[in-house]
Amino acid sequence: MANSHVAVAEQFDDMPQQQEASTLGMWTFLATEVLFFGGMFMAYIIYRNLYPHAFAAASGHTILLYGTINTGILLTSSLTMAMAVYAAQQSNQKWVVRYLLLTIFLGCCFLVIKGFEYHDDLKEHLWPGPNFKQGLPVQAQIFWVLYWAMTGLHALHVTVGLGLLSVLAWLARHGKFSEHYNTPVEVSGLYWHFVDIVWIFLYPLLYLINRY
Amino acid sequence: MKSHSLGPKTYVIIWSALMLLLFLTWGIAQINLGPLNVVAALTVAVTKMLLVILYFMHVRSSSRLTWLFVAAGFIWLLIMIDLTLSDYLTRGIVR
Amino acid sequence: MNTLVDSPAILDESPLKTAEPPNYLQEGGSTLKSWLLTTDHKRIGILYLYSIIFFFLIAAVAAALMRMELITPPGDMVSSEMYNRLFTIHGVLMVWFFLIPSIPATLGNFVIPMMIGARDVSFPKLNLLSWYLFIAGGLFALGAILFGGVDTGWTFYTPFSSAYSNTHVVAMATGVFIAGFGSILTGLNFIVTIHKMRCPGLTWFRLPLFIWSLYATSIILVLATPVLAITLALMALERIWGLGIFDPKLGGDPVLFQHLFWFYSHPAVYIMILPGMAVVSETITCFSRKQIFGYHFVAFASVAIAILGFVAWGHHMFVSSQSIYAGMVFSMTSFLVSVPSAVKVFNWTMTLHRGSITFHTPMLYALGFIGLFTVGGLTGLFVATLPVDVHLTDTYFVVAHFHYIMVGGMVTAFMGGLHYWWPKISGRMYPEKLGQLAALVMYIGFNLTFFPQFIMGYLGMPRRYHAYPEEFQIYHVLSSAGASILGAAYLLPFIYLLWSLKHGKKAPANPWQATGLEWQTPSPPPQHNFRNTPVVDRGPYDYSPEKSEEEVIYGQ
Amino acid sequence: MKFPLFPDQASTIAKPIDQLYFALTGLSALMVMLIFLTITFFLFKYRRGKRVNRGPAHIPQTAIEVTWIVIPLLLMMGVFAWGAHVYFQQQRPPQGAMEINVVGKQWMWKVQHPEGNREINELHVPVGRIVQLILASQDVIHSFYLPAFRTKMDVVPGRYTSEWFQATKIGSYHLFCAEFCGTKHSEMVGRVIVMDPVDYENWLSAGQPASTMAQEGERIFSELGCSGCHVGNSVVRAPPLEGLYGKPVPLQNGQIVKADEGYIRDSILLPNNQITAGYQPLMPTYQGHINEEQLLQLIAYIKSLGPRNPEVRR
Repeated sequence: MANSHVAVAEQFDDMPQQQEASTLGMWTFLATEVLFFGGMFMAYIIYRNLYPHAFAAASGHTILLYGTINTGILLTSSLTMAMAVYAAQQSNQKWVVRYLLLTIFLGCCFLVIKGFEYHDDLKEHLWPGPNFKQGLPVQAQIFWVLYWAMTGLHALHVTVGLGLLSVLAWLARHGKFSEHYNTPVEVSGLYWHFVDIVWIFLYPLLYLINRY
Repeated sequence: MKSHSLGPKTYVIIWSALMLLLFLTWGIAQINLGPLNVVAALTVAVTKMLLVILYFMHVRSSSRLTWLFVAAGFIWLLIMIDLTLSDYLTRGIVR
Repeated sequence: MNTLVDSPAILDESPLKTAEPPNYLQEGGSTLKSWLLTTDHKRIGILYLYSIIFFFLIAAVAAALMRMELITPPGDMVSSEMYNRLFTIHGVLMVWFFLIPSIPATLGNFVIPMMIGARDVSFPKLNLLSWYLFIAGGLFALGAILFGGVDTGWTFYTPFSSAYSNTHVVAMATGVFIAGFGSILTGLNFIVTIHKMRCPGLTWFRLPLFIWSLYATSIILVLATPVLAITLALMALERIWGLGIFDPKLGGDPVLFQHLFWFYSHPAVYIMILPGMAVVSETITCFSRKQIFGYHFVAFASVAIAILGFVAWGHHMFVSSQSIYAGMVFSMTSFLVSVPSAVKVFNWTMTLHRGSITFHTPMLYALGFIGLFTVGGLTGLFVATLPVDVHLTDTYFVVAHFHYIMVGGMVTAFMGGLHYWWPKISGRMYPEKLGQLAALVMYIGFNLTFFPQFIMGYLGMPRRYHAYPEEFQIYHVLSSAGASILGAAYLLPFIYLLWSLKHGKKAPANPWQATGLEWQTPSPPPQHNFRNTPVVDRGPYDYSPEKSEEEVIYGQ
Repeated sequence: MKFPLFPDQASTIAKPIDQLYFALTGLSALMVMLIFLTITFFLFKYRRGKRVNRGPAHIPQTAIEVTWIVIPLLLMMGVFAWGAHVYFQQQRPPQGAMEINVVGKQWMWKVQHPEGNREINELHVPVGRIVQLILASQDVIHSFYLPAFRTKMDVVPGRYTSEWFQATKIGSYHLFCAEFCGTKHSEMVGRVIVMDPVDYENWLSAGQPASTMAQEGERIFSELGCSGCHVGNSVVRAPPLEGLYGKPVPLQNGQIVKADEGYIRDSILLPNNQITAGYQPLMPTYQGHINEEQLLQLIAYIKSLGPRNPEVRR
């Protein structure tokens, strides 16, 4: 949404106005995203409240190890993202690129692990429908619908984020960002952190029911 | 241009806190606390979220307008959840 | 008369030697490419204008066919399959492809940046993207219609939509989903623009009420639409992969779909009325030459409507088997929303007091809006009252009620706004007498169409019925007769507005002697709206009825 | 062509609702007149070219605004309270209602009387008796709408909903499906026939059903093999059903729920959710083995089981 030129876009008076507008725009978009995911979180709350046993039983079949490692990876990628923004503000060209690439790497790790996890889930017949795993209560399927929808949509957001970050890394390599102009890095950072926050909630809600 | 007092040092401290909280929430889940398990898990999640929002997303040093926009999303989510629960939690009381 | 310190300078100063500097229609060329790749908010507004009129016409044809079918009690003209498709087409296209973008994306896009003294919206490329998303969504919807249609109604209730309908539900939902993101981005653009792009001196309480209302609308667009998107996505998941989140066989609850759907769709009703109120606040002040009565109250009423609009959705579900206590909460909040709406009507009425009133077309539409919206709002009280709604919900009473709001309110205001800003948009005046005639005919046709439906609704005529018992026939006949008058009243402006594009009188910069920055720049405006950034030193609606009278009595 | 203005008033609840409706109509008419007359007056008085005082009016603006915020607000709350009061009467069935079961399916209404009589798209009821309908849907959401009785309730798949009425006038009235349910939605209509109680008894016996609903249910009970666990000495594995209906049931998780139709329904179709305290979750689901009408018969059977032996129940 922000122009990649150092020059101020013509509708703006000056750089601060442009930067404030971009940041505010991203925050508005994130408010939208909160409600986008919020619909599913609400469904989760309602159904978990209606079917606590089925949810506990179903959650037991998620793979805690994958989930926990992935949480750690995403949290760390948030750190590297914050560092990338900081480096851009310091006009530290070299480290902007490095931190962005590191963030992309961590994002990819997350997706790869998620892929392995999905593979194992499918092998366990955890895809709701006629072939759903035997022995679980009927309503466990609701949990698994939510699991696939929520993590799937989250993974989609990670993928979009990776695309954004790749463009940024490419631009950063060409020295586009400096203390005078770093709005795209900052704004994409906000997005990346948001995706992290969604996972912060998905982790306990999907993986951590009755683990004792 | 906002001036951030935050630097790499703060970020690393926040990250360490986040990892600690991750370990904590994973650990608590292994103990049977009854209904308190959910409470603990969500408390930790909210704390983690606040750390990310306030520090990584620089909201702590942002304008009041940003605070308002951050709050709006969550307040609206709460409106949605609360009023829907007002249906589900009182269903079937009168017959 | 103007809000500018230096407005004469702006009007006179022209960097070019020619008498008429190029306007936004000429600058950048008039090729198709220059239009399809434009980032000018004014051109995007016009792209939207053409697109929504296109969808309006399709939806209107669907309505016409339905009204023809309903003249006789048996379902003899079209089959029930066809009838169900017709009202679905009518609902989906009218709601998402006409009403929601109607005023915000056309008139809003066109005038918001000018009203706040900006060169463009904050994110012009995003603005264009919104239009493309809208069109992409529209193509999916049209595709769904052409390849056999959809028969779920615009509400897509599960499990009918997710498991039982044999029609192109997913394609239609995809269309709505994509167009939804278009409107989210429009709302986002407006919010940021209004926050960050105001010209020097234009504080919040110097903003025209149009801006306040559209700001309130944008809040709803941004915070409600994503919930619709996810709801439709979950419904589609069930349809495509059998991931039945609302499937009763898995313990899912179809009523949860309704909660999610109405969490969006009730506030969306206010997306479909707040911009209408926005236009009326502009025109009623201009044509009575009066400062608005109770500026702060009208401004905050918009915000109050936007916020309270979010807590009232459950009144669509009084008989859905939701808890009766939740029903009571939602009934109470629904009554609360009616208060700020009433406040607006009272303030508009008092604005007329000691004014200097003329009856130009936009004013007639504004007065029509107040009348029809009042009836629509008051009948809203009937359906907010719990036991009365149990009887009335899903009957023609509800149909009449929301058409009074959406057609009587929003479409009337859209017509009024289109006439009001037509000189600015096209640089031409529309024929005044024809305009007044169309407005009057519209008023008569509308009431004849929809008033009988109130009576029919209380008698118990259910909505979405293709055939009906014969005792309701008299009302259906009246309604269909009114609809043909209404159709003529809507067709007439399309004809003379098109005609005026070539043959209309050239419009001056400010034909209505209106305040507001958009009138301080030539008609049509140059590409970046103003040659110099305006500076504002006073509040809006700085009209003087006494001065306007002097002009009449002592000549210009 | 007929020219009706007002629907029949054929139930006890119709009158209070119509009173509310008339009050609202009066209030609305008053408001419309007030606004229209004021606007018309201003339009004439202040139209351009007329010599009138247009100087600044010294109106106490805030006082006026507060007035027209507070007065409508109070009025609204009054209407709300009145509405809520009538709503409770409308939603709460009085004691001693006779129950009739209705199943909605695309696109017909199937009615079962407890005596075993069945009808399609018709509902015979005695005048003056309180009738409670237990509504179930075989497929999509329908809505059972009786305009002359001013009552309507959605029929939601996966659960029971209910509505009640007490007919006051003998006659035949419309029954509509009010929630769009597919192709032949507008053909999902019928009649409610309100009869004199004696005529109703005659109508019931003239129908001569082979068995009552509960007897039908008993047949299904043994056909599905329910008796294998729930009857006799096998109640160690499964909770006994005698006298269950209407009683509180302690669950494994400490909750106590009332054994109403909804609970019994869930226990048959989604048996793993609410486990009775002291039992294992052994019961398989009967989803797909039984349709809504049979389910209602089964429930009628369970309801008919009186307490067998008080000591056996825990």
